[in-house]
Amino acid sequence: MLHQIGLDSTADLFDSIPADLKLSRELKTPAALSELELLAGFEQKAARNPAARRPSFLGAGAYSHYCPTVVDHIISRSEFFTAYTPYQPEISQGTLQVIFEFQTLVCQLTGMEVANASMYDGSTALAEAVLMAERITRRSKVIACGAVHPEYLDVVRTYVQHAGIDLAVAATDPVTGQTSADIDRLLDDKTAAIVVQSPNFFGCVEDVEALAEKAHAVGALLVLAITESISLGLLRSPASLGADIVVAEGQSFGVPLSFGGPYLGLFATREKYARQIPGRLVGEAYDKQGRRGFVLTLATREQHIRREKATSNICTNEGLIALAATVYLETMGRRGLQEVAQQCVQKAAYAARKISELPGFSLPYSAPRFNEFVVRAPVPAVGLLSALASDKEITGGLALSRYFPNQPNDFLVCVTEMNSRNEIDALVEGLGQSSGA
Amino acid sequence: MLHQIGLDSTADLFDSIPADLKLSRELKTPAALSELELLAGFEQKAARNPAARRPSFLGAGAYSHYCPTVVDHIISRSEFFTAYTPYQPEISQGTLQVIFEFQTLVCQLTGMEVANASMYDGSTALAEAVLMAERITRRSKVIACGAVHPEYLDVVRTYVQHAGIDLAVAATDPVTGQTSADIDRLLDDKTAAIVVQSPNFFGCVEDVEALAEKAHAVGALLVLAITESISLGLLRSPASLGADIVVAEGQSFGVPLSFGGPYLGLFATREKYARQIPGRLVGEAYDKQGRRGFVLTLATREQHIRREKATSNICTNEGLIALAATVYLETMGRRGLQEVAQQCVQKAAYAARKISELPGFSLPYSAPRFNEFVVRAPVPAVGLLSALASDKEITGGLALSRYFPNQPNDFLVCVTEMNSRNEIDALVEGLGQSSGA
Amino acid sequence: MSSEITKVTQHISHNEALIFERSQPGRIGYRLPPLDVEETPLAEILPSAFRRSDDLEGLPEVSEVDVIRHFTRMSTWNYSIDLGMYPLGSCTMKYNSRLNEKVARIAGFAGLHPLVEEKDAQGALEVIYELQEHLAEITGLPGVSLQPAAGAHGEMTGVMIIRAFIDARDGEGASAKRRTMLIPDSAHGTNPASAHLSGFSVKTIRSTAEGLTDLDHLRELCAHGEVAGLMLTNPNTLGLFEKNIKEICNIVHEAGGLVYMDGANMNALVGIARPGDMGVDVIHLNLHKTFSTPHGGGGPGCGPCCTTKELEPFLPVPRVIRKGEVYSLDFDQPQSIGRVKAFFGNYGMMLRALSYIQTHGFDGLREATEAAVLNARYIAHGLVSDYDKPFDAPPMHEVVFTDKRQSRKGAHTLDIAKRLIDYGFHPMTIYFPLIVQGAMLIEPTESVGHQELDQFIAAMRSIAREAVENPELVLNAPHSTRIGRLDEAAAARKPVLRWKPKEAGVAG
Amino acid sequence: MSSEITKVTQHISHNEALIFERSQPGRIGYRLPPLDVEETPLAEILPSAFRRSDDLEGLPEVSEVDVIRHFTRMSTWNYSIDLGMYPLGSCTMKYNSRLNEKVARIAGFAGLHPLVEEKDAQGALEVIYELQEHLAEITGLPGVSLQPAAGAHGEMTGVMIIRAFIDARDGEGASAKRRTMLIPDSAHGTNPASAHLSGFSVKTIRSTAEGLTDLDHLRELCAHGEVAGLMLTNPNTLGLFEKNIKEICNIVHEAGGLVYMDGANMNALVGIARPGDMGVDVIHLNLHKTFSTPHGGGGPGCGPCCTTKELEPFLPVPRVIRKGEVYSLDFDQPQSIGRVKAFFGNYGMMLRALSYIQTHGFDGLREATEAAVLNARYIAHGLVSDYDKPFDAPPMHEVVFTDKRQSRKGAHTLDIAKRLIDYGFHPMTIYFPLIVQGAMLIEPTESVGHQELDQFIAAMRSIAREAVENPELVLNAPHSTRIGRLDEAAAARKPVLRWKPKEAGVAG
Ligand SMILES: Cc1ncc(COP(=O)(O)O)c(C=O)c1O
Ligand SMILES: Cc1ncc(COP(=O)(O)O)c(C=O)c1O
Repeated sequence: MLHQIGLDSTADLFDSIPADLKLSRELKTPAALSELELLAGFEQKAARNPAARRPSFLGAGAYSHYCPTVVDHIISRSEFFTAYTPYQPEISQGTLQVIFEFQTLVCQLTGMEVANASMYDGSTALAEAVLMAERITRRSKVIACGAVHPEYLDVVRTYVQHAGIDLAVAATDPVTGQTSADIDRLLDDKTAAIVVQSPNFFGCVEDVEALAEKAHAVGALLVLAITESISLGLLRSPASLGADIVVAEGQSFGVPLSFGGPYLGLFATREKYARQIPGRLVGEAYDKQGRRGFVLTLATREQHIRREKATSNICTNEGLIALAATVYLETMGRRGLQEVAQQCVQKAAYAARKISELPGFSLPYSAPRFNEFVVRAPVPAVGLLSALASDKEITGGLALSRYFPNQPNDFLVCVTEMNSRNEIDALVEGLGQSSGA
Repeated sequence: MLHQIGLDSTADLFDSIPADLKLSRELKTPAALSELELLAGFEQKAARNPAARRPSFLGAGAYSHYCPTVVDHIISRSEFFTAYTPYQPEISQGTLQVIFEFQTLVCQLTGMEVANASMYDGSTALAEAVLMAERITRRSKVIACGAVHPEYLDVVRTYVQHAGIDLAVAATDPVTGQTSADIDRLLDDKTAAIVVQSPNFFGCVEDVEALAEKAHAVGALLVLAITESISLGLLRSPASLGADIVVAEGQSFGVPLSFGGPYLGLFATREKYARQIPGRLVGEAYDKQGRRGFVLTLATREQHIRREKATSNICTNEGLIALAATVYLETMGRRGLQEVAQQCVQKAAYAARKISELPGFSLPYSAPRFNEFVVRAPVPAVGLLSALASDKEITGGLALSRYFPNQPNDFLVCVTEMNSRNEIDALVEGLGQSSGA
Repeated sequence: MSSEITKVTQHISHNEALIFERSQPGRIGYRLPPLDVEETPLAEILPSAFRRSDDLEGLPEVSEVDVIRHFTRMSTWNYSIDLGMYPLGSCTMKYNSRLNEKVARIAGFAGLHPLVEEKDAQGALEVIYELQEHLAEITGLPGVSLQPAAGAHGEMTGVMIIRAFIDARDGEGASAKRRTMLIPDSAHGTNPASAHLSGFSVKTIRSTAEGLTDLDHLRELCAHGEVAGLMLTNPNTLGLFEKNIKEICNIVHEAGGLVYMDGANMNALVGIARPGDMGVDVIHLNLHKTFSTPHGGGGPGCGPCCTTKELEPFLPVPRVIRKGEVYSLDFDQPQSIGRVKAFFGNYGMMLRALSYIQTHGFDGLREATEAAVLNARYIAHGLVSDYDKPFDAPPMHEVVFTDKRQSRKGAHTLDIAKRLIDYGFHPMTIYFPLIVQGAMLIEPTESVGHQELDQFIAAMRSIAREAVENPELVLNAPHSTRIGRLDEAAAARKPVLRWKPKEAGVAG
Repeated sequence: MSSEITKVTQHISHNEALIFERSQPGRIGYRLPPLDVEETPLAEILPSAFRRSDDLEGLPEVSEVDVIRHFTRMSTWNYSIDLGMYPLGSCTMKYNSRLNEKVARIAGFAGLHPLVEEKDAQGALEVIYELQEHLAEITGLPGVSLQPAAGAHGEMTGVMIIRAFIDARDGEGASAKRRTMLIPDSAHGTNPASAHLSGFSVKTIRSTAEGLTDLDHLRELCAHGEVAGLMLTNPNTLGLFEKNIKEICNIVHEAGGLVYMDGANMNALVGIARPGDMGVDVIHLNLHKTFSTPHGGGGPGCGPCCTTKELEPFLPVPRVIRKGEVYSLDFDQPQSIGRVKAFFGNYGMMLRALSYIQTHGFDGLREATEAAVLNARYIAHGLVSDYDKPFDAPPMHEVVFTDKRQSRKGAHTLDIAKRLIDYGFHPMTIYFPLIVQGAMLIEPTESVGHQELDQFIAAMRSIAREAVENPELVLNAPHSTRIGRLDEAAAARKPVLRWKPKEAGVAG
């Protein structure tokens, strides 16, 4: 081929690169491995992640749920995973119809009117929601409830730092675990939005409706974030609570933990804000013969056309993960999602009760909860959980001191349908023993 | 639906079954399990197969080889694995073209002119080859070399027991490990075929050419069986050795060990015997517009049409496994197959040398070998291998006493490209230690 | 195509040459680790006379992405269960659960060598044992071997068991006179072929006008003391339950024969009725039909053989048995017919079938049967106005129609089948059973919903109309596929069974 | 279609309704284990005011086989890399190795929670660390963060780093005057959008007639001390190497700005030249382009950001670092721009990219680049006789053509693209970059063989002929797909963005 195009050597291909800019040696990356060697190497590394093999009560934004076997089969069809963004609808209807169904499912779950084709994850979706609230209200102050996931708040801070947005954080009530009256002090008519997570980082279900009313009373929006989307199977729908923008982490819908990603940002809002939504949208369309199909639509919001005036810079999103969530939601369906949510809530209640009966242990927060709750131990949580891991081979939860150094004895426990009663009982027993109680 | 067809209850569906023949209770099979429970149950059972996790030097008709990742991806495409036998060519060209390629590959490897779409496995393919030899020659005596895989010989015995075929077994030379001159005594003009395996059960490459000449000299056929098909990458092609019917176990071509099945029978012969071949054949065909396609052909040999006069009773064969082998052979290709064969032969030579250097150990057979060889230990092999398994977590080979009680100290070692030098060295060391040598 | 039926349309479809036509010298699609032992000169190990000299010429040389595209493209030319209903009568094309595929790939099974010591494979043996127990319960026949690799292999095994039993019972001499196997004219072709393999000569029993075994003919054939047994499919291949099965078994038994049941149609009976309770002595099952292991484009299958207690000693060796908590292989069965396959059978299929049984549970197994029969009845009901239904009795899990009405205008079963392709369905089984002229044997299975059944019925009715109004449309079908009907006669006349390079042949 | 080009034909294609149109009350496709703890009355846990009252109405109710058929059918409507060449310029649609998919599914990674203790995830952290090291070597920029989830996210991260660096260097006051980001008119839309997100105002740099950055214009724009930086794609989106890159960097640096490189086109450079050696300060990579992680129909991606040593302190937290043999998370980076994503980024993509790097080896990486460039050059050579090639310089890994010649007869870029579909190819990127009227940006990548390149060239030439001889054929294309061109304008006017039941809406 080289000769066919009139070149002598491979080096000629790179004539347009000045010689002094060329690498005059090979890269110092490793030599090629065969499949066997490569797999053995990764298996060895994987073996050095013992936590992946233990019963676990970790949640805090990433959840272990049952995933029907069909999900991985479908996302492994190369028609889906080796396709690009569906720019050519005539040969991309598979992807497009899936996204249309995904958008519909997100609307159904949240009760909202419009949903997009996905965001990177829950945290960036939240940051984009804050920017969108600012665009809609043209106000620059945003109040976040203190029990929003700390990493989400960090991401919001990064995103808003150059957007002229002032981010205030309302304190959490130490008794209920919900947003405290502190928020009333912060709220005013410069407020673009209240940002609340529910169930919040401590597992407490917030009184979102009341917060929405407060926000709306001053002309602000209510931005609701959800990290545990399974809760949508049981808790009141965001729309019915008065949310204006809803973002969620969709990882619970059939997506592996995978050390934190790829996950799935869900983003939904009211119809009237549709043209302010970041990211891609798929809509129904028809061809000349009247056949229904789907296309990427409202692209004028996007950076391809609007460039710096776009609603967001997002381009590649989480297509395949949205597919996984779509397969998950359609397989579990109306009944399955409710059953998972019920099992979570029941098992968490059981675990909470058993732990609270341990001498020296208490549950500091009184608000209703879904599948996560904070435990206050009689000893520092970090040591307690470490001991539990080494003695009992159980990951007992998340020591809150990672984010809240002033809560050294507290840890967050998450219980899902994946935790058998035996595991829960072992956890309770282990906590009792490791705390010396 | 029941009512639409005029029935009242599900029970009505079974009115044509006399009441006294109906089961008046539920089956005593287990209650339904969820995916999670079911998988956990199978994982527990799998954990009780510790041999699957150990380095292994077992061969003897089932081989551990590298399988490129693409193989499982392709055979997991539901277009292939959920299709039936390609009875409707217009919507089965995928399966049909694959089989045509498979037949071609088998011809190329064996050098033969015709190959079928597969048999159940090597052992049944051999039995069918014997029956075919009888049909072709109309002679009823068959001579099998003593070093044919004992389980293959068992299967042949079962198949021929009612076919009026007289099966004689020729002794193996205790020095070379090849078929002995004994065969000359058995051979006569009533002989339909000589059946030889090469490399034989003891890993020795037979002098097939000489045997073929002997067979042909008396008007008999030479039936060649191969259990380790990787040997075709290096050894002389069966056709060039004079074989008339070649059968092989194709498991080495990308098929998991899977506790003995499903495997893959390869079956090839000369063009002149094509209409005597058992099983399905795919051939080229054209439609009215001259487009090339493939169809099941020469069906008049088969039981659908010929019923008891068919060349065989085989109907369902090993379609998906033939696909796996086709993907394997096309991925490895001309060079890969040679490289695998070379690695096998080299590693086996290394292992054989090292083991033979151990005090008290010897290699009783002098014939050239491919990747298997017999070791004669200073102590009984069963105990030796047991000790090796428990002390070193290595499966060291197959104690020949399983099939040859008079060879208590002998065991068969197989070395493939999957056995690293470390494993081989550990085997050698372990043998030395466990034998007390 | 009538406009309401829009199960399918046409779309772009990729062509793909034979891999040999795509091969390019020097391309490679694999990578192995380097050889990590000292290399011995090859001639020292294997003299060149033993080595091949053709450098494997002709074998393909392609890259990994070539391989992926090659097979992906070809795959799109196939119809499959995952694309829709696959109503091949007698084939029980039901959904193949992805869970079962996952189970079969668990490393502790997939990586297990068949010749490991028993104590190192207790879990694997337990799977076999459990499945045996379940199949015994489902069939009512307690002796089970999972060794046969497919239905026909199970038939051969079962028939050999009958022969071995009679040999043992009557002694060689007397037994030698019992060399007749009775087989109904409606039976699957594998039945006579298997009987023949076991050294029997076949006598054919007529079916009655109702589509059942002709008892008088059976009695007549049994009269001469030659009969070793009867091979009966139940429900038979017309989809009808042999309601006289008990009497049939009696007649055969009284004549000194045994009854073999072809269990290919067990999807009509699981959880509802058991062959063992009907007088059957030995049966084979098709795990790749009733128990949902995938057909794989023609296998692998698994054809377990289940027998009465009396026949159990004749089953193939080794048997998998349990003593206390320990599973083991029992080779010590002096009356056994021997081995029918190396190792233990198509083990991967056993895993899938056990997973199927566990997923469904006892009630789910029964419900699947009920749904399978209901669906067939629904089709029978939906098509009877447009197609000739040769037998009045209500069908079980499959129903046979004929082309009698359509063929008057020239459209035959083959044409109707091909036209069905244009409507997006895989055709039914055609021209089987042989005794029904122009047979169309339709088996929907339980894996199809109401909507698709209605679409199927609508499509068939539409074809019936077309056969009258526009027969050419039917005669030249299919119109929507990448190739049209292939000239099978020409293909058989001058068979081309392998690719060859343009010029020379390939040397060995 | 001209008869020699037979990459495709037409075949039957299954229709499939929206799942909501298929749903049937009471159907179920899942099964969970029974609840194994004592049930607490729900009202005690969650008062009913907190619970939803709509019983999730509207969510689908379907069986498992319904789900499988639903998605399998839809999947067949997609073009994909596995079906053939996918020459979308700027997108680097290369083969996605199956091995990488397997690696990402290893239980010890896929099942690992991101908040486990560091000592329990050493293997996972090592993967991140190793990949960081490799990317540093490949780019010549030693500070690496894998946190960004895609290219645009990496851009935002990089631009924020520039801002944070200048803030730190110049102090808040002085820095506040430097709020201009220079971006060439050929840049991808995400560049200005990302700059905007970071609070910069964008000034556009002209390209020269040769398709390169206009140095004079650049100097002019840099003259006023407002410039924080330049965002440059190299090779640029015209497929041309910015041969003045060193000088460009000098100009920007001397003006007190930093140079951001959009690394979307690194597939032209890996193993050949390193941005760090050219004067670039910060770059993002698209693992989902250059490093072959699958596009998944639009993500997930992974957009690592690589910087000079100087900028390293500004990278997002946490950093993954190594001390001796121990890997850990370092949150203690006071100058960091902060977090850009929860946890550590799209980890699954990192596994795949590392697997890609290991599979190829240093030589394989370079060879892939060489093949990618050779293929683009081959296409450039093959099409130049029939299509307008607006820039003379030889392209790197992608080449831009225009519809100038064809549009005279009415066939525009869109039409040519749609017609290409009929020939069995996914179209190239069209109307990008914006500065080229009727642009067709073609990137074959290394994952395509000689044969298919020739087919592509032949198809494009054939279309060029058709555009003259039979323009209608081109204007109404595609003709071979299950649907024709959709009315996108109408869709945007009255957007229907979700399914709704026929009558009422769905309550919350
Ligand atoms: C009634 C009947 N008997 C026997 C068989 C043979 O089964 P197999 O194809 O598994 O050998 C079949 C299936 O083809 C059948 O339908
Ligand atoms: C030149 C260029 N820059 C940036 C991007 C944005 O990357 P991503 O889609 O991963 O956000 C793309 C890809 O779409 C691109 O082609």
